[in-house]
Amino acid sequence: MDLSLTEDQQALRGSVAELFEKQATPERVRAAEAVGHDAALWRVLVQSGIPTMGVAEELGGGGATVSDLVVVAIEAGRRVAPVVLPEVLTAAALLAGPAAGADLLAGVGEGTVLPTVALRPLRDGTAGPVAGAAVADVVVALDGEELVVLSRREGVAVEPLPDLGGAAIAEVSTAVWSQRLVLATGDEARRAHADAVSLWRVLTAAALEGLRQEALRIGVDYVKDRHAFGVPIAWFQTVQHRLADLATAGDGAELLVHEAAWARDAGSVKAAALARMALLFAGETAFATAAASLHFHGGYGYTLEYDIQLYYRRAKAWQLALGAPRYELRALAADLFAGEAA
Amino acid sequence: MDLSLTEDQQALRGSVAELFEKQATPERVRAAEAVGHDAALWRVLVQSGIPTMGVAEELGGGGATVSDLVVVAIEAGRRVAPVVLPEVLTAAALLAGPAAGADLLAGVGEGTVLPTVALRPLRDGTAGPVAGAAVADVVVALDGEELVVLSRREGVAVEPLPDLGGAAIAEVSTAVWSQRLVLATGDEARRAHADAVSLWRVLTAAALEGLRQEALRIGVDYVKDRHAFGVPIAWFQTVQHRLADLATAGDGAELLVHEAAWARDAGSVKAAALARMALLFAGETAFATAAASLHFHGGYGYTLEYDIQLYYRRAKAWQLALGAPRYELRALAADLFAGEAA
Amino acid sequence: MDFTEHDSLAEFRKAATAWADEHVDPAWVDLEHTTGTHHNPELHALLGAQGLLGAGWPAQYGGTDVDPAYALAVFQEIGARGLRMDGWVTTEMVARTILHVATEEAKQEIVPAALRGEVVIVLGYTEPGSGSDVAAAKMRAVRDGDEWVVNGSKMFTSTAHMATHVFLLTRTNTEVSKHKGLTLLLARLDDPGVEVQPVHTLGGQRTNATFYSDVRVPDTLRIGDVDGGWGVMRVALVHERGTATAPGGPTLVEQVAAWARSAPGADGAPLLDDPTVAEQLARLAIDEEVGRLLGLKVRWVASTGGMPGIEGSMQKLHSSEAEQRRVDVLTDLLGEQALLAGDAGPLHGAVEWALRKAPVSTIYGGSSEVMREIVAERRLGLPRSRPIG
Amino acid sequence: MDFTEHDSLAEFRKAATAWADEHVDPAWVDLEHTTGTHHNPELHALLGAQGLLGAGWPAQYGGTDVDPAYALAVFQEIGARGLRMDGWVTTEMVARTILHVATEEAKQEIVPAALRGEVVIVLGYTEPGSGSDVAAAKMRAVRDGDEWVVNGSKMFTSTAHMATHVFLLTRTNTEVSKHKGLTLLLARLDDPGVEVQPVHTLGGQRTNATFYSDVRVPDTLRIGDVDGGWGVMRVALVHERGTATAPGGPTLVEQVAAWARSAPGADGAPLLDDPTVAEQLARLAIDEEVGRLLGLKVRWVASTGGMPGIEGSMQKLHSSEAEQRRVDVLTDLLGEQALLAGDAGPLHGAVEWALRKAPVSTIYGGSSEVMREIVAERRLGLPRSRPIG
Repeated sequence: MDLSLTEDQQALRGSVAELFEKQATPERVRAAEAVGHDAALWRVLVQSGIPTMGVAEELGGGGATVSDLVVVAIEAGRRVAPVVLPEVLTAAALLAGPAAGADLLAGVGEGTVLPTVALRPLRDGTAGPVAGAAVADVVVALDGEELVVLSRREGVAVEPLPDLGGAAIAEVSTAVWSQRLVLATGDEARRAHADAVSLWRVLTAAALEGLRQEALRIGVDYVKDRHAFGVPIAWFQTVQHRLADLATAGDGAELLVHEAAWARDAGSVKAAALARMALLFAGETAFATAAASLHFHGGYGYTLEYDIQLYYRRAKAWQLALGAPRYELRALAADLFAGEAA
Repeated sequence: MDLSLTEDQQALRGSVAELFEKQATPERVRAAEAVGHDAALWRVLVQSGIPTMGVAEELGGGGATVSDLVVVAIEAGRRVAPVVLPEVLTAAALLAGPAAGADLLAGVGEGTVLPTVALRPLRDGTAGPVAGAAVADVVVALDGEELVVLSRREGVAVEPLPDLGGAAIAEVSTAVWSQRLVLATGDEARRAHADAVSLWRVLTAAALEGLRQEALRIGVDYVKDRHAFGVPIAWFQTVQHRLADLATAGDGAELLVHEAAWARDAGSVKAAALARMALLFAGETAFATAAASLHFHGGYGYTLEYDIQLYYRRAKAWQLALGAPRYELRALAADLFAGEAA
Repeated sequence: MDFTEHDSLAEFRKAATAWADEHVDPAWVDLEHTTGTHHNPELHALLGAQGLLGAGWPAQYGGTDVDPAYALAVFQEIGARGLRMDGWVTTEMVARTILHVATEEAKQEIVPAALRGEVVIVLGYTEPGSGSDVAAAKMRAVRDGDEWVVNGSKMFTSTAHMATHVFLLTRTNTEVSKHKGLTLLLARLDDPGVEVQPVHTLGGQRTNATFYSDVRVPDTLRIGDVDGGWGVMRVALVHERGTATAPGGPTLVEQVAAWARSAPGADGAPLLDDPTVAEQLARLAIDEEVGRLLGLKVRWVASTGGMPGIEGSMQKLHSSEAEQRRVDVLTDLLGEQALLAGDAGPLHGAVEWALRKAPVSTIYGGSSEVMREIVAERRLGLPRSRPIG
Repeated sequence: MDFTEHDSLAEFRKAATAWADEHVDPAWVDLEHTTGTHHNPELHALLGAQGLLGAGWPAQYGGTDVDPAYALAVFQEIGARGLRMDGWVTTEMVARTILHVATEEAKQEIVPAALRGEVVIVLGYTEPGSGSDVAAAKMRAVRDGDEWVVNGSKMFTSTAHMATHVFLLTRTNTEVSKHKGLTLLLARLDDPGVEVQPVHTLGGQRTNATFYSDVRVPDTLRIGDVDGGWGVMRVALVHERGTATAPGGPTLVEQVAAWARSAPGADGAPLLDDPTVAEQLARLAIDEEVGRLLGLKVRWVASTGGMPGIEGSMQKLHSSEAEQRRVDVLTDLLGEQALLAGDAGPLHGAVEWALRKAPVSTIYGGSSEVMREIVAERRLGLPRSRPIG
């Protein structure tokens, strides 16, 4: 057991924390809300090699572990950075497997291709709303027996959908995304997609965990600073106890996210279940924390001027990109309980 | 709209409140736990005409409305009276319909027959655990197409099951309860049973509501009286706010119970749905209140010497006699939402 | 008990519908959403001109002979069509307060014009430095002859950009305890010392921060006694009523349930066939029924001559906490569909919007903490635990 | 990070199992349930006689040469078989405190006998008038020559009916603030002035109220300085460890899930096929995993030389609140089956029992309120809000 980051990871955390603090300021986050994507930030991330950092070195990537990627995703989440980082990293992982993806993967590394991933398999030619699709060049998707890369014919525009979290969401259908490149077929396609979605869960859980940490910090700082009835809001026992409960759940969420990453890196049989747990618990805890922090702001929390509303909306939105949590819970139960004979 | 009890109901409440306060003291409640039934209390209730008070006057009953019965059940619940009152009143209602039940009904009125009701239809000859069955002379049950009164052959004993709420629970199977009297068949039988279970919901919700009121009173009195860290426990904001939430839900539960009774008396189409709502919400609120009240007692709440544990156990037990709440919620959704065309 | 709800306005519903059909422009709803302003000046002027605002008021102060029940039915019908009348809600409240405590001069100057729809009054209670603790107001008003000179700022002065007057809670005495040095003044918003800055909110509503620099208010528009402002606030609170919506509209839960009868889940079957969806919607329906009953109790206590202070607090506490539970559950039920706003989402984005609106419910109009305190102290008799301040 | 849990006692597991197979009578589990006493004198004497209790202690105070890791493996195996050793838990804690702060006389008189299993010590901290506020103890101890004369009563003195000594928190000075006038004395329970009354609990455990009338304690059995009791309590807390159970046993949630794979629901299908049942059990499994991780963090901080005070509070807070959520959910999942106790119910009534045991979890060993206060103050840096008392 070792619950500390490696020295390399600590250094990585320091540098990406600095990057996001500078490049994903609240002003930049607000400015990017309508589009859901900050192209300048994206270029910086490309320069830092982040989009392909999880890809094996022999394929031109950074060879980072999932535990490393989680360190980056936490810092991105902490600044609610306006890029669909978990989707890009997941799409890159899918492109990195089959030979057919090599050119696109190179484009991702060079910043000429912005990819995203459809988390739900296509049904009747549509994947429903997909985060990042409003700005992406390609969407990796599972279409029946095939794992495909979808793209649009030159000049075909995609209509961004107004959404809760400013995540560049668009409907993905094969009518619009009509060009396809097959990456894999059959069981291999399904396994690759399922495995990629599991990676997405861990990375999104990490982003939510970073969001949660910052939402808690914002709330704690506010209640210490702000006075009501002659005392700091922090003096009130109900405020203290609610924050203590959230901090406790938060420590649990943080551990669970790192454990899920470790399980993936270690090839543990529990990796898929832990990824689901991490996403569910990190999402729930992040939303509860952001909602409480917003509430403690009083009326100000409700104004767009304060940052906490940026966190409140994304805490709910990021998790739900995958769909209703009940499906995740059922799948988790199957992972955990149904495997063993009765 | 009139949210007050009638003068007659106020008088009824006064007299039954006095009866239960005298006859269902905490000592008597404790003494009856192993058996789940206080025979002396039962005789007093028979003398007061309570078991058949809901039966029409022309059938020898008291002709009381469901709203009246609710007044009685609330007071019984307030003292966690060791009699299965909702079950008896429900069984009496079932016996009062068909001619075949007349003799038994007369016996209930005279105190020679103690009836109960199997809330779940028999399956493979068994109704599972039934409250009151360990002390009852007859069990009214739905067995396939037939509404039947089950009884045992002379000398056949019934084995009481140790249970959470001290409710004289026994397994009811036709192997032991081998004698049967048919009250109704077919749709009539099913309708009568479903309607009776709906009545049981309202009466049990009322008993839970009485329990809740007393559990709240016990908790509020305790925190005002008891000191910690130099102040009454009531001084702590978390204690105050939790009690305020419970009192608020409690007012809602009280109204919902009375509304469910009113809807039944008025023949409202919403009666069945309101009965389910009342049981679910009264049960949940009663348990939350008893649990909080127990918690505020500190270690004392956990000892059998204090009364609050009597309330904590029954708050959960009474509602669950019907089965898992998820079935009720699904049926409620069907009542509320599925009826209208899409 | 009898839970029958008689519609006391039943006989006026038809006429109210006809009035709205004739006068309410459906485009106003979109306008309200776009601007975030819950006040339509065109509609307001019309209501004033037709005597609807003056229904039931004393004739000597501009009251009209329009039947007040008919007017209320019209207001409710307007609400049912998705329009809010926040400008009238605050104007009415202040006008009633003026009738109770102000000088004859103020009554004559303000009330008839308000009832004609020409004067619109907004509330200036909360300040950047106060919140639930309204009595901590720091805005200074200093007497200068027949006038008061006001300096300071107010927060959450909704509708100020569409109104003529603001009802200001000012501090006129700093030598006494905080509740005792307050005075209410009615200032003109077109005073050159007033600056109105928009403040946009998560739920889309526009409110304002307002700034006051040597704003002059004649003493005739002082509402109530000097340093007696806290008492005047209490009078005003009694007159806070809002325009209840007409009965019968489906709740958000009912709308979602109706939609879920045909909308497919991940397995292609209707969402309502999913046991979890059914259970959760049933739970929310119980919450809504409890909220309805707590509201009924408020009306019942009021109808029997009581002051439903505790009951009102319970209803407020329950309904706002229930709103937050509701949106949390509904967004999870809808999954990715809950993220889509406006017409991109199901039910025109009602659930997405509900999630953005919900946070303010436990703050606005008395925070849940304040409501719990009232219930704890006044219903349960628990000791006051918060600092005197 | 590396979440691999190495079983540091792996090499001793087999021997521990063999020891338990040979010495542990399965009937003792039933006896523990029947009597509600979490201490088995026969077992305790055996552990003492075989040198297991003295493993790892200094030889001069009765320590044995039994490998302490082997002893711990045996204790864990005993726990895994459903037996608790509360008598040893409190005895060990007090004996360690004695080694730290008591006189040589006390060490020689008590520690070797405790390690032989002849002395069993229970805690006498809490009083009828105190609770979380332990320092409010009123029990009086007055010096009389070489002795102390003790009068008062203690509550929740578990195992006192099976023990030889009680570690009493007494008040020796009423002139100073409440934390400063406390002294710890080790009294004999066979003193004629001691009366032990059973107190039965909701979860079935028997505890005691104990009453002390002119009970005499020699000054040599004063543990720590006069009026220095609060400091001694802190030393004792550090030595509170409990006997962790062996790894690998299924949790209650896992047991219920395994049962639900075949137990039928109302529709006859296995309960686990019911989506709601599956979802709820999955939720509870997440709760358990989080609890496990928080416990892991406590061990991690301790293993790196830190004092896991905050982490321990978080783990305690989470696990006891999670326990109450768990039983609430599980009883609802099981419905009428959850009401049946003992062998009448599924899993030998484990869920029914869990519901009765759960309430004490948020009280015993530091209430949730106290844990939240520690987290709020020490982790989040929020100000102390409770009265100094």
